Amino acid sequence: MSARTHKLINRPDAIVAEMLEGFCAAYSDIVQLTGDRLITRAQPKAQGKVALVIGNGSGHEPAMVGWVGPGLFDVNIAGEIFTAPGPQRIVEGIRAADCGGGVLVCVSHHAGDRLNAELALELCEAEGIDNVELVILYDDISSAPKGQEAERRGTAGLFFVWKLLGAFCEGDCDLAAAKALAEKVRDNTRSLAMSLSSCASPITGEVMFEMAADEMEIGMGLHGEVGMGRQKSLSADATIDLMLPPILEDLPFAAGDEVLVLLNNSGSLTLMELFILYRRVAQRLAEAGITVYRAWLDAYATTQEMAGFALSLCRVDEQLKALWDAPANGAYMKQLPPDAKDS
Amino acid sequence: MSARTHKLINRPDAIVAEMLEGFCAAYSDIVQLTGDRLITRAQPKAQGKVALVIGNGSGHEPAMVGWVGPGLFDVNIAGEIFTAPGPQRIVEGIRAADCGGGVLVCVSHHAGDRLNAELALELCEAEGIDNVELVILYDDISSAPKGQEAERRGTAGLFFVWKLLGAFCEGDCDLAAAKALAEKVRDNTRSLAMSLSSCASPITGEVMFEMAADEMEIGMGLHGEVGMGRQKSLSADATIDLMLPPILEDLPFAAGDEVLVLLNNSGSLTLMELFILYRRVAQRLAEAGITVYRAWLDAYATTQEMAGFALSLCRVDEQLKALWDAPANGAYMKQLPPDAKDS
Amino acid sequence: MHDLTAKDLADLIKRMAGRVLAEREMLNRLDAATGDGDHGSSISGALALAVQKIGALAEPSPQDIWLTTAKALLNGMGGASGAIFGTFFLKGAAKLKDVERISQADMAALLAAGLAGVQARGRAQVGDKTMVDALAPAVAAFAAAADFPSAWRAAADAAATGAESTRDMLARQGRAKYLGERAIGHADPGATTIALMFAAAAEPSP
Amino acid sequence: MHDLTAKDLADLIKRMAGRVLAEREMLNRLDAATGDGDHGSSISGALALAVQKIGALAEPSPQDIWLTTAKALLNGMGGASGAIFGTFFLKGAAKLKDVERISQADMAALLAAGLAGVQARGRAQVGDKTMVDALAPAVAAFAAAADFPSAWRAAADAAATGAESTRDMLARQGRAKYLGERAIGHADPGATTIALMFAAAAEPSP
Ligand SMILES: Nc1ncnc2c1ncn2[C@@H]1O[C@H](COP(=O)(O)OP(=O)(O)O)[C@@H](O)[C@H]1O
Ligand SMILES: Nc1ncnc2c1ncn2[C@@H]1O[C@H](COP(=O)(O)OP(=O)(O)O)[C@@H](O)[C@H]1O
Ligand SMILES: [Mg+2]
Ligand SMILES: [Mg+2]
Ligand SMILES: [Mg+2]
Ligand SMILES: [Mg+2]
Repeated sequence: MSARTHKLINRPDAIVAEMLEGFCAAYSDIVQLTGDRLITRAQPKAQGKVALVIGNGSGHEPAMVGWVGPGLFDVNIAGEIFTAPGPQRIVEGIRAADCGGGVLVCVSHHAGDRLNAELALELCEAEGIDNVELVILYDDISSAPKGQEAERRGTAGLFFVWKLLGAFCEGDCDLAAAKALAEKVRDNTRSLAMSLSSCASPITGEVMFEMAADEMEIGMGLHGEVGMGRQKSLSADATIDLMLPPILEDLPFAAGDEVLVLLNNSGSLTLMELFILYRRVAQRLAEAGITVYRAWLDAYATTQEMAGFALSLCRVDEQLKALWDAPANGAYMKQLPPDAKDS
Repeated sequence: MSARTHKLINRPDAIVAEMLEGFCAAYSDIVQLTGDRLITRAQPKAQGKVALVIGNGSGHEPAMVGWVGPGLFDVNIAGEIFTAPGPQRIVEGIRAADCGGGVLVCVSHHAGDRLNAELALELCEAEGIDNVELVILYDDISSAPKGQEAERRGTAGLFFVWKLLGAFCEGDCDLAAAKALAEKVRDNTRSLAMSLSSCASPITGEVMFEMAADEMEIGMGLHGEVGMGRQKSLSADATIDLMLPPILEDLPFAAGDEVLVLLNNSGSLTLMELFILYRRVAQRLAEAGITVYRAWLDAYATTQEMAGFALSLCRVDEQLKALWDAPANGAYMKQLPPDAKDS
Repeated sequence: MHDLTAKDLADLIKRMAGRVLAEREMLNRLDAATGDGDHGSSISGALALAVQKIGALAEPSPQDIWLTTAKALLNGMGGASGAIFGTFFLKGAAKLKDVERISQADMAALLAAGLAGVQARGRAQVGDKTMVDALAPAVAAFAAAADFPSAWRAAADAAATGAESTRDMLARQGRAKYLGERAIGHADPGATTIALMFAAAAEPSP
Repeated sequence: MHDLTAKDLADLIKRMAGRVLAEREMLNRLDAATGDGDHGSSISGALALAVQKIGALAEPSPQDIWLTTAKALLNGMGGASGAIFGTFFLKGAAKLKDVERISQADMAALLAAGLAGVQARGRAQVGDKTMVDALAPAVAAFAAAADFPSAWRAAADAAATGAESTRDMLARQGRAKYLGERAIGHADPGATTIALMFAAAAEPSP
């Protein structure tokens, strides 16, 4: 089974510039394109609040451009395809985001993202920009064993952090509290991904890696990183029965817990499949005595048209539930204020 | 280029039942599953309002299950894969939706949808259910020539009707006014689709139709219906340059017009591509003196993992702009109330 | 042959359902070439549902048989073809109010009403590559025949010829219409079903 | 050979950039086997940017040359490799404050500071299948040599051997780490780039 090789682009070296131009033109009520490929809010946050910044490689849309807006990020620094932006651009993003309450730089743990963010913080220090903090986030249980959580990669479960942290930073909090909240959500989140297919690199048009039509891989990363090995494809229920137990054991999630659930489509999986997969997740969680507070099935972090998904769970308490329910208005993440929902 | 053949399902004959179960479990704050595969609102509309019903074949998710909720549909009747539901089920949907203000049955023009809705209305008459109207909606300029608009198929442009009509029916209007509003939006909407790939039938696992890796087809319908013929794949800009002019000429859209724009992903196109395509749409519309009020780039009506898109334009006036901005809370269509957007 | 009773009609539907079920895969393959590959499964499923529903009726009238079949097709099949095949029985059922025994002339009128309903609803003409290409000649041949057995036989032959004629047509209704030239060379599955149903009707009742 | 001036350093970067550019496609192919196929394009693009930025400097100091190269790599390249290659020059540049002429011992200290920075940042050890496998032996060989020309020569040879040694390694850093066994049999692109850069340094200056 081969991946689609013709992409509707113009020139490989113009992909990022043109896509950001198109995106910001389409959603000019929410975002604007400023400086060197910075996506910032159309209406900045009020003075004195903690601002949230994230840099990441492009090619994972709507991550993270679609998550800039009220209740979410203040600035996103878009890198080249699957390549973290360099430190100088991150510093620019920090400057653009700062509204006097400090800036929290969020990093989804991948080497490039971490190294460049660390360099950016060193530059900030050298340039006298203070009140900037870094938080490293990870959730993928397949990328390092229990006990070595800090070595794990970031994947779709971090969308829980983005949503809850975004809501938290609309309120009155300081930078230390924001960082602590991000870590709290991270430490209550676990994810595992799988894929049925490869995809073509938008730049070269070449298939990123080979995969047989009847194979699947559990634990595959957002760039096709190997996980726990290939195996024959299973049914929806059997796939969940394989993936959910290690997630539950890892935290561990236990009877009586309340959770948020995310099934993230990595590109060309269908909603039909996500719905059928979720049915099994709901059954198994009910059996385990775990209550789902809200579920969330869509394509948030994609790897082009890869056919796969990530299953993420986040254990929540009253504080996190309230943050979940708080409004958000990114181009690709919207949450209505509770009182407007049944208008 | 072959389509993915392994789907994450359990049994072909259980697809629809299982996916509806999973969907309604995931979004139980918005929808519920009642009767024979009826998706209804979790909180019904207030008494006396006009209710909106639509039946359609499954396999196009989030159409239309994701569009049931405040500001949108009251009831969706999900058919088998790519198969309109039968008339008796539509009558049940009408009964479930009725809240005293009459029921408008919306039909996206395809033979199966129209025939079954007509039969349902005959059954309603026979059973003494009155105050029910049918409105047939179409937008695809490739499926019949200008002058024979009523022969055209329904495609992604109808999402303008759903959004605007949904908002309209939250207000105080009667059934005739609702039908007139639907027709007004329809008569100001035009669409054209294209595809780069086929997809596999979720039931048989067979590729629905063959397409070469370097081919595209302009005008392809939501089930792979032939359009204006195959040709070699083009760049993003060249594709828009080919598709936009016939859309503009058909209505015609003219300098000074204000429009809503929708780029609908038919499944496995990437947002990256939609953004790059939109950039060109925005450029060409600006050249033509046409103003974009809002744009909207996402997967609303899909054909499984088909790689293609539809471009839709809707000419708007002050009434339609206000309806566009009104809140909506479907699982896959959310619009924040204007005052909550910059919270 | 005597006039038909409700029991004969129930038997007729059962034979039709059996014959179509036996050819399910062939019909699916025909539909895969010109449509979405489900015709054999959906029509055989809906006819099986009709047989089951009829079996559950206590002392049904002829109208009950025809109406039950109509509803099974309309609701059990869905889509355009459910509406089309269902309408055929629905319109026939309207002719059966208070009728106990059905003569050949009654049956001819029933079939004609069904055909008229199908064409009113689906707008297909002969030559459009649909089930109408088998149904229209079958209904005409049935009416022209002298008695029951020869009427079914003549109708079955006409339906078979009509179904076969769809092979070289360009479709103007149904999903195949969107295939353009690509549909040429394949017989229409709905027309083939009609031919099978009339062939089953022409079999001697067991 | 005399101590190096700012002009010599600018010349050195230019030769490195030229040599890497000449092998761009080879480096892309190496990276395609173990990573995402962009290493040749990104490193050659960033080095070309460095040459251009250096060319635009009026009377640059040695530190300006090294710092400009660092920034071009950090910001023009992005990703983990931009941070790694950029850090190499950034840490070297810190040693060049107020330095006008660079002896072989100065250069050895510069390279050692760069290597230490790379390893502190990227945590790669020799044997992890990264550019460190070429850089570490090159830096050691350079320091052990008697004078400039022989130091560059020794470093170039050591880098080439080091790069070649990565072929049979399992990757423990970089994208190739996620390939597991599949990366074996392919030399590391970053290590190959280091070998090319030292080879360029060892060429006689024109
Ligand atoms: N408008 C119509 N009039 C008459 N027959 C029709 C019409 N549309 C479709 N059909 C018949 O329906 C058949 C297809 O049936 P089926 O495959 O069950 O439905 P679907 O096309 O919805 O999958 C066609 O072969 C054709 O004979
Ligand atoms: N942690 C690290 N330490 C040292 N070198 C590294 C590290 N990570 C990556 N590299 C080097 O970077 C090279 C890949 O560079 P490049 O392809 O430009 O970056 P990317 O992997 O982001 O596409 C690898 O071949 C390796 O030599
Ligand atoms: Mg890269
Ligand atoms: Mg069908
Ligand atoms: Mg069919
Ligand atoms: Mg690379």
